[in-house]
Amino acid sequence: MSENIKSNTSFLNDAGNRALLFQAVLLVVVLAVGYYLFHNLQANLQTQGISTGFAFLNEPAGFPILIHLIEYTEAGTYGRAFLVALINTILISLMGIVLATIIGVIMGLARLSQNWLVARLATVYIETLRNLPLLLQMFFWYFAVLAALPHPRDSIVFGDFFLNKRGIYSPNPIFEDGFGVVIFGFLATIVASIGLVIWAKKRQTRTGLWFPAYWSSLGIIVIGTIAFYFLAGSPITFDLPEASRFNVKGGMVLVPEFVAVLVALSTYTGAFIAEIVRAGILSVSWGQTEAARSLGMRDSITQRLIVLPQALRVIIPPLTSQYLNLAKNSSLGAAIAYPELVAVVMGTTLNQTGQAIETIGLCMLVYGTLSLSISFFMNWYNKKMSLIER
Amino acid sequence: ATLDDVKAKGFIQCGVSTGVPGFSNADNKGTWSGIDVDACRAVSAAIFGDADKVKYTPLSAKERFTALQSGEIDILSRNTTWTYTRDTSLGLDFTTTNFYDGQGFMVRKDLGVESAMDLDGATVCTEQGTTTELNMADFFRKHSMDYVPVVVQKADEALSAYASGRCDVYTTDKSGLAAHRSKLSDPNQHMILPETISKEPLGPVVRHGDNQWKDIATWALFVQINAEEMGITSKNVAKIKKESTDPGIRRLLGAEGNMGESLGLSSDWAYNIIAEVGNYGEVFERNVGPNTPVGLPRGVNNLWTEGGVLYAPPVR
Amino acid sequence: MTDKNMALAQLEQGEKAIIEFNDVNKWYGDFHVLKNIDFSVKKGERIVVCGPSGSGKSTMTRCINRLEEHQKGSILVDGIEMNDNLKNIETIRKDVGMVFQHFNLFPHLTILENLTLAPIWVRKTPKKEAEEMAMHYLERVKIANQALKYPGQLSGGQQQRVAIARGLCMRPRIMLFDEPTSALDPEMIKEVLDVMVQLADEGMTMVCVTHEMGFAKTVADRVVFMDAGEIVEANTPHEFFDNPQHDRTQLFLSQILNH
Amino acid sequence: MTDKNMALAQLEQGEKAIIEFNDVNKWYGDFHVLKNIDFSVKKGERIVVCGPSGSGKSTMTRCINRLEEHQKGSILVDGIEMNDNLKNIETIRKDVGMVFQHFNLFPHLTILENLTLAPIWVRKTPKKEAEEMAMHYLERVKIANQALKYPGQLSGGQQQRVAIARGLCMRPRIMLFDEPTSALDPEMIKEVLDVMVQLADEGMTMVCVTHEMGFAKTVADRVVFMDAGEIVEANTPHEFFDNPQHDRTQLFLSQILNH
Amino acid sequence: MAIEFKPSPSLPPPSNAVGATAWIKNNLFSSPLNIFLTVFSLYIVYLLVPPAIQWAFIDATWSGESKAACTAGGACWAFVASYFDQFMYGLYPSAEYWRINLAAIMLVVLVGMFAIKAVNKMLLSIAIIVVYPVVAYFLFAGGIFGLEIVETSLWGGLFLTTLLGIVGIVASLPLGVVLALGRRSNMPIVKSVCVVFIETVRAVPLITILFMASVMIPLFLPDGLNFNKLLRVLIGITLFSAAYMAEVIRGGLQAIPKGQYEAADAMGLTYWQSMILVILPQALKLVIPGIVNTFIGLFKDTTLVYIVGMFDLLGRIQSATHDANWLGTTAEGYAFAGFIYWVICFGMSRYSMAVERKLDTGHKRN
Ligand SMILES: Nc1ncnc2c1ncn2[C@@H]1O[C@H](COP(=O)(O)OP(=O)(O)OP(=O)(O)O)[C@@H](O)[C@H]1O
Ligand SMILES: Nc1ncnc2c1ncn2[C@@H]1O[C@H](COP(=O)(O)OP(=O)(O)OP(=O)(O)O)[C@@H](O)[C@H]1O
Ligand SMILES: [Mg+2]
Ligand SMILES: [Mg+2]
Repeated sequence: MSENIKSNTSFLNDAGNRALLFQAVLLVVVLAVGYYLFHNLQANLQTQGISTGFAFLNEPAGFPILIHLIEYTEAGTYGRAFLVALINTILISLMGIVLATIIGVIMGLARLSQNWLVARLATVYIETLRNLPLLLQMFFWYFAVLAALPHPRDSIVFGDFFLNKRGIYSPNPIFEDGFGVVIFGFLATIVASIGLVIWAKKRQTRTGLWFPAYWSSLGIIVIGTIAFYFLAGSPITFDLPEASRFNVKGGMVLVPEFVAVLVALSTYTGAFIAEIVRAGILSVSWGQTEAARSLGMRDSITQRLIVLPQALRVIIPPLTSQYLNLAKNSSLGAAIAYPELVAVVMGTTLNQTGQAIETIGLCMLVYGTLSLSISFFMNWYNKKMSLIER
Repeated sequence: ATLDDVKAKGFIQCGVSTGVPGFSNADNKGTWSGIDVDACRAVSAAIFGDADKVKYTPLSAKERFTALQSGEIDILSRNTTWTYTRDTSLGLDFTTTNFYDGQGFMVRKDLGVESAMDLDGATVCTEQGTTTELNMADFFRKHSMDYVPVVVQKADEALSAYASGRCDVYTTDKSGLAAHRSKLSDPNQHMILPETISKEPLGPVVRHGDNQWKDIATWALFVQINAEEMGITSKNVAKIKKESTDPGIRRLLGAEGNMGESLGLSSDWAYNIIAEVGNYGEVFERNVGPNTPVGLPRGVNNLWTEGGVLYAPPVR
Repeated sequence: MTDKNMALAQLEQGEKAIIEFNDVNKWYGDFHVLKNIDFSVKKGERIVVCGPSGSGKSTMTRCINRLEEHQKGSILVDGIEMNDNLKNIETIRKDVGMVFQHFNLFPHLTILENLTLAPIWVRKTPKKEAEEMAMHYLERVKIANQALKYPGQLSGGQQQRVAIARGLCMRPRIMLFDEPTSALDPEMIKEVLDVMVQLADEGMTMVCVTHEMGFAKTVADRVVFMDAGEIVEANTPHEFFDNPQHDRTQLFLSQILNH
Repeated sequence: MTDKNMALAQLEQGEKAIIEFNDVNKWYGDFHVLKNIDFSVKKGERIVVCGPSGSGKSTMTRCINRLEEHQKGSILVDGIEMNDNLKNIETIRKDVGMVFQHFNLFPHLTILENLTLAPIWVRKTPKKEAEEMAMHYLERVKIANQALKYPGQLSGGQQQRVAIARGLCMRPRIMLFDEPTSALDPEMIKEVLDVMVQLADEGMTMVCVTHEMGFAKTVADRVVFMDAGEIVEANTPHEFFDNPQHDRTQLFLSQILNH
Repeated sequence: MAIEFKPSPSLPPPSNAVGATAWIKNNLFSSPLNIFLTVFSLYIVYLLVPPAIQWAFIDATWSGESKAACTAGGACWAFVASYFDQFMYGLYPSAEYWRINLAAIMLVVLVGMFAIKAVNKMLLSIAIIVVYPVVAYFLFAGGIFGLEIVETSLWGGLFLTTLLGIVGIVASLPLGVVLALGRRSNMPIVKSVCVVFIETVRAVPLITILFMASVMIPLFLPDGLNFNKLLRVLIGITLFSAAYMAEVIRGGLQAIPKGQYEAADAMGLTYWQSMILVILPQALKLVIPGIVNTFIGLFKDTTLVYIVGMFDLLGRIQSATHDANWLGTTAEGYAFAGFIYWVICFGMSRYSMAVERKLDTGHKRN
């Protein structure tokens, strides 16, 4: 029978060989292109006498940075400046995420509201913000709204708060000696409220009655901490802002660059989150609500125990990618003088040192790491939360 | 080599600013003018005998060096300060200085500030990626004064932030201050403080390593300065070339010898520069002189013979 | 008074009604979906509702625990009137269990949690007790061994039995079923019907929308036939199947029995 | 040599085999799905394959045109061995038509385009000619009037007939059917079977996975019964149905015929 | 015998269940919370809408030579009017505007021709994808047939925005298809190359990619080989959106049932034949909404080219607001930019929803 077998298997006709060959070619091409680019880069750097490496990170930077959460002066190094910028990026991203989530949840729920007017307003908000470029919105907040605020001399004063073109000034708390007591008190109330929650669970198992443990804990923590604060003799004083020749001096200030980036990022991303929240809630079938109702559950409990947990599964994955987008979009802050990563590293540092490859590489590395960790979290979460099916 | 590339493509790619009146600024038809623009035009005249064989790339301060390093432009003529670091570690070469400047401060008159020493606690606007950013830091540190730096992406945005009241002070080179002041809606409401806090020699920049190209750019400017010293202008240059018997002048204008050869240019390269662009004095008066909106006095930017610092090596 | 109302009136003599529809009308927008429903169910009675698709069977059933609002007439359940009063609605819902066509189990909770959720949160039963009761009912529907699985891991028939057990866990006085077997494969239908027959035997008041005529014949005290939003005929299974009064009923029966 | 192999050996005498399985084995990961399949089909023979779900019927059929790869043994179709050689695979696929359970028509193309696609692109037939041929086959399956509609506009039975016509358009020497009627409503099954019977009458070599025992009895030359990845029994329909050799076959037949 | 069944007539619902009053009661005042929300919303509307109308229309100034002409206290639309040409065309010489207009009209006509049944779609597609870009390029850039050469550095405004958007999306589509196919390939090297590319690009902000394109590409090229900045930015944008596009298309490929692949295989189609003839047409149709969304995102993101020194619509407006004659007109500029971006983006998103709905019904029978 074997004489029937036509052994005309030329090398190229074999599917396995073809795949191998194709991949080999691709690999060679990718490597060749990579090498070619690298080679050109080296040649170019050499002919132009540009030094490479990260040594510059240890040199003094010499330029100021408007916002720094850690100690930084002009005498600091580029490395320090990089750190400051990274922290600024993280700061704006985290605050943006919190605000955007709040806005998104409110607007998403509002769009689902039975109240026609509320639903319409939310729709207008969402459809407007989603369909405008973020950069435009940042410019708007920074250049248009800012310009409408009063000059420092005509600040809007609100007790110890000032509002003007230069920002929002508020008292700056200074912690004195006894403050440790307050921190201790705070921790103690937290422990107490955890105890309360455990007790409430136990009691339910025993008697069936619910105790509003979460609200009570909140009360205990707030009131308890305040009590400790006064017991310790009010160990906080405030550095009050006051008007001076140029600016309002002292106190704590939120500069307009920060405010504009934060507002733009969170309202913009909030509009997207609103749609995600809405879709998530709509994805829980009406049957679930009806089933809960016919068991006699109140709508508030139904939302909390039935709808929300199910909606969250649908919401979390796209929500994380919105968070990631927000973090990446914070780089637009560079356009309106907010000293984040791109502005400080790819802007000033690159310009003062000329280390294009290193600085851009550094930035990409940071964002890459950020994305990678978020997608790791996502995969973990999806695995954990996916509905168990057969 | 850059010269061959330029000759081959038929024009010079010149990096300029995004708009500083008097230095490099485009009108609403897209025609560029200014001292820095004329530096490029002079090179063009030297090479092509035509000052208009130039294409302009507007660059922000941040982009400029990379644009030059990467070869996107052939010459950077964008009020760039000549500093040690820039000259030695960026892979660049400064040609020579076409404008001697120094950093200063502009404030609103109604602030009542008379001196930079009164600026403690002020908010200062400046453009990102300039020496200004560093000088400002040094100045305030030296005098232990407090300040709030607002570092904006682009020069006109920094100006606009200053105009809208985000800052009390706008700082950049004094020439730039004058130029920018002319762009404000009410120039008279603003004043430039007397202090000059730095030396700012501004000049065209080329890539490191191409000496011939650097020489052309350098000598294009020296020719203009020498011409002013010799009293040659764009108006009389044709006549002088024909009539002059001064061997120095004859050599310069190509009536005698072949001075262009060593640069790879034709012998009338210097003549073309003067005829097309004019001598340094003409360029100055035309762009930033007292009769322009920028209105700068000649000051140090005068010939050494007139009490200034312009001292060009002789052409011989 | 029409014939059908007379028949009803006869049946209703004697015991007190636990569900009463008085001239109930309901509209969806302009669409008149329930027309003059006048009907009552006595304690312990087992009613089967049938009729062509879109005739309003589900709507009527869902009015009983006010998953739908009616616009005219009154509905009394256990003597309490259905109106906007949230207290009344809550009280009634505690007393009325409902089983849906698509089970509507909570997919994010285990079977046991599905069963104990309402007792714990609505009836304030201690957790321990609620779990014991849940296991009891799970045993009754013969899936106690699945208590810790999630709904997604069970077959359709098993899910529906869990849904019934979940309804029972609130110890309701009335159970409503809306086509409980129509989403199931044939083999699974039987296991669910068995549970329902058992329930009926124990004397639970039941209102059941179904097309399982075998079930109707075995357990129903009365069969109600609806069409176009009206109750066309309501009668004992014997009378209903062997001697339908209306031509519409005859037509329907001929279709459904030939199938 | 076992019984079944003997029976096969007998049947295989005479004409040359067009499909040959020699000791074929296949695994999905660790799962041994085809075990020592030794089997051949002669030109013009009509084989019906049956067996319980998961027994490997589809897998075996799909090995014939290498929609699945086998890992051990050899398969020869028309004398050409199935291996990684792309040329061989191409040649064989041109000669083997296949009809799937879920039709798998291309929803974005009209019926006519569905039929002409392969002739035009694989056989390089001129478009005109391909269309004429397509119309010819559409007439044979009695839906020529639907040629310009899209698959989504046809009923299941019509779609399956189109799928058969599509297979025929390549003028294959062998047709494979994988449960061609099991996704259809009862009324539609007949129209598809009619077409298949007609094909069989014309002498097409066919391998057909189906549980339509009526069809098997009418047209099959041999019925192959598979279980757990093995061929348990292969025999003429007469012998197969009236005198099954294995108890496993008997059990299967009793289930399937009672259903 | 049998009683004839006559359905009772349907009655109109009681007045308290339908009509304007019922609607208002149900939608605005159904509960105390709702009453509060309604009042609150009305207050917000009152706060925002009348002043906005006052500013934008009633008190607006529509013509004038400088900000000084705007004395009415409202919007200074004179600013937009005087800069309108620049906002649309950038610094493109005004005598040559017709070239852009002509190209735009040609595109609209060509695309519109898809609606006409009699036209050969194949030829038309070739005309749009192959011929049109060449024609448009020479129209824009000039240099042949006596057309004056217009430097790309003069291109700007809405013209540049649209150009970046359209070229970006059209060029990224095929690249996205290849990447998506590559990512689904079972050849490990092909797959990893695609995955690495897609994930890297998606991990970083567009601004870094634009920066790379505008300053770094030349460093990677041999001395003397260099190309136009616009082209480099276009490459950056295309690579960026190709990565996103690949993920969208991958979704479409995954949604095609396995049977389709098998049927194509069984018919003897080669890999590329089955992709091009069978799989991709279905997959792409499925993901049209996703593609449009990517396009909307890209269109909004083109504003970032301003940061690397190109003057798109937003960039032109931004720099015009620094004009001494018009200081203090930022709000008007942004309002105008916002209007244009919004109309385009919102229009496209509605369009994609319409397509989605149409495809939804088009595929089903019964
Ligand atoms: N929320 C609603 N809005 C508008 N019309 C509805 C709504 N719910 C149901 N209907 C309509 O009311 C009518 C009765 O619906 P219902 O669900 O009560 O019928 P049914 O007898 O249960 O039918 P089936 O046997 O199909 O379940 C149908 O015509 C249906 O289309
Ligand atoms: N791609 C696959 N990967 C892993 N296992 C598979 C795969 N395809 C099929 N199987 C398994 O191989 C076995 C045989 O499958 P096959 O489809 O051939 O059975 P069948 O006899 O056609 O059954 P049915 O009558 O249900 O179509 C089954 O147990 C199936 O689960
Ligand atoms: Mg129903
Ligand atoms: Mg099968």
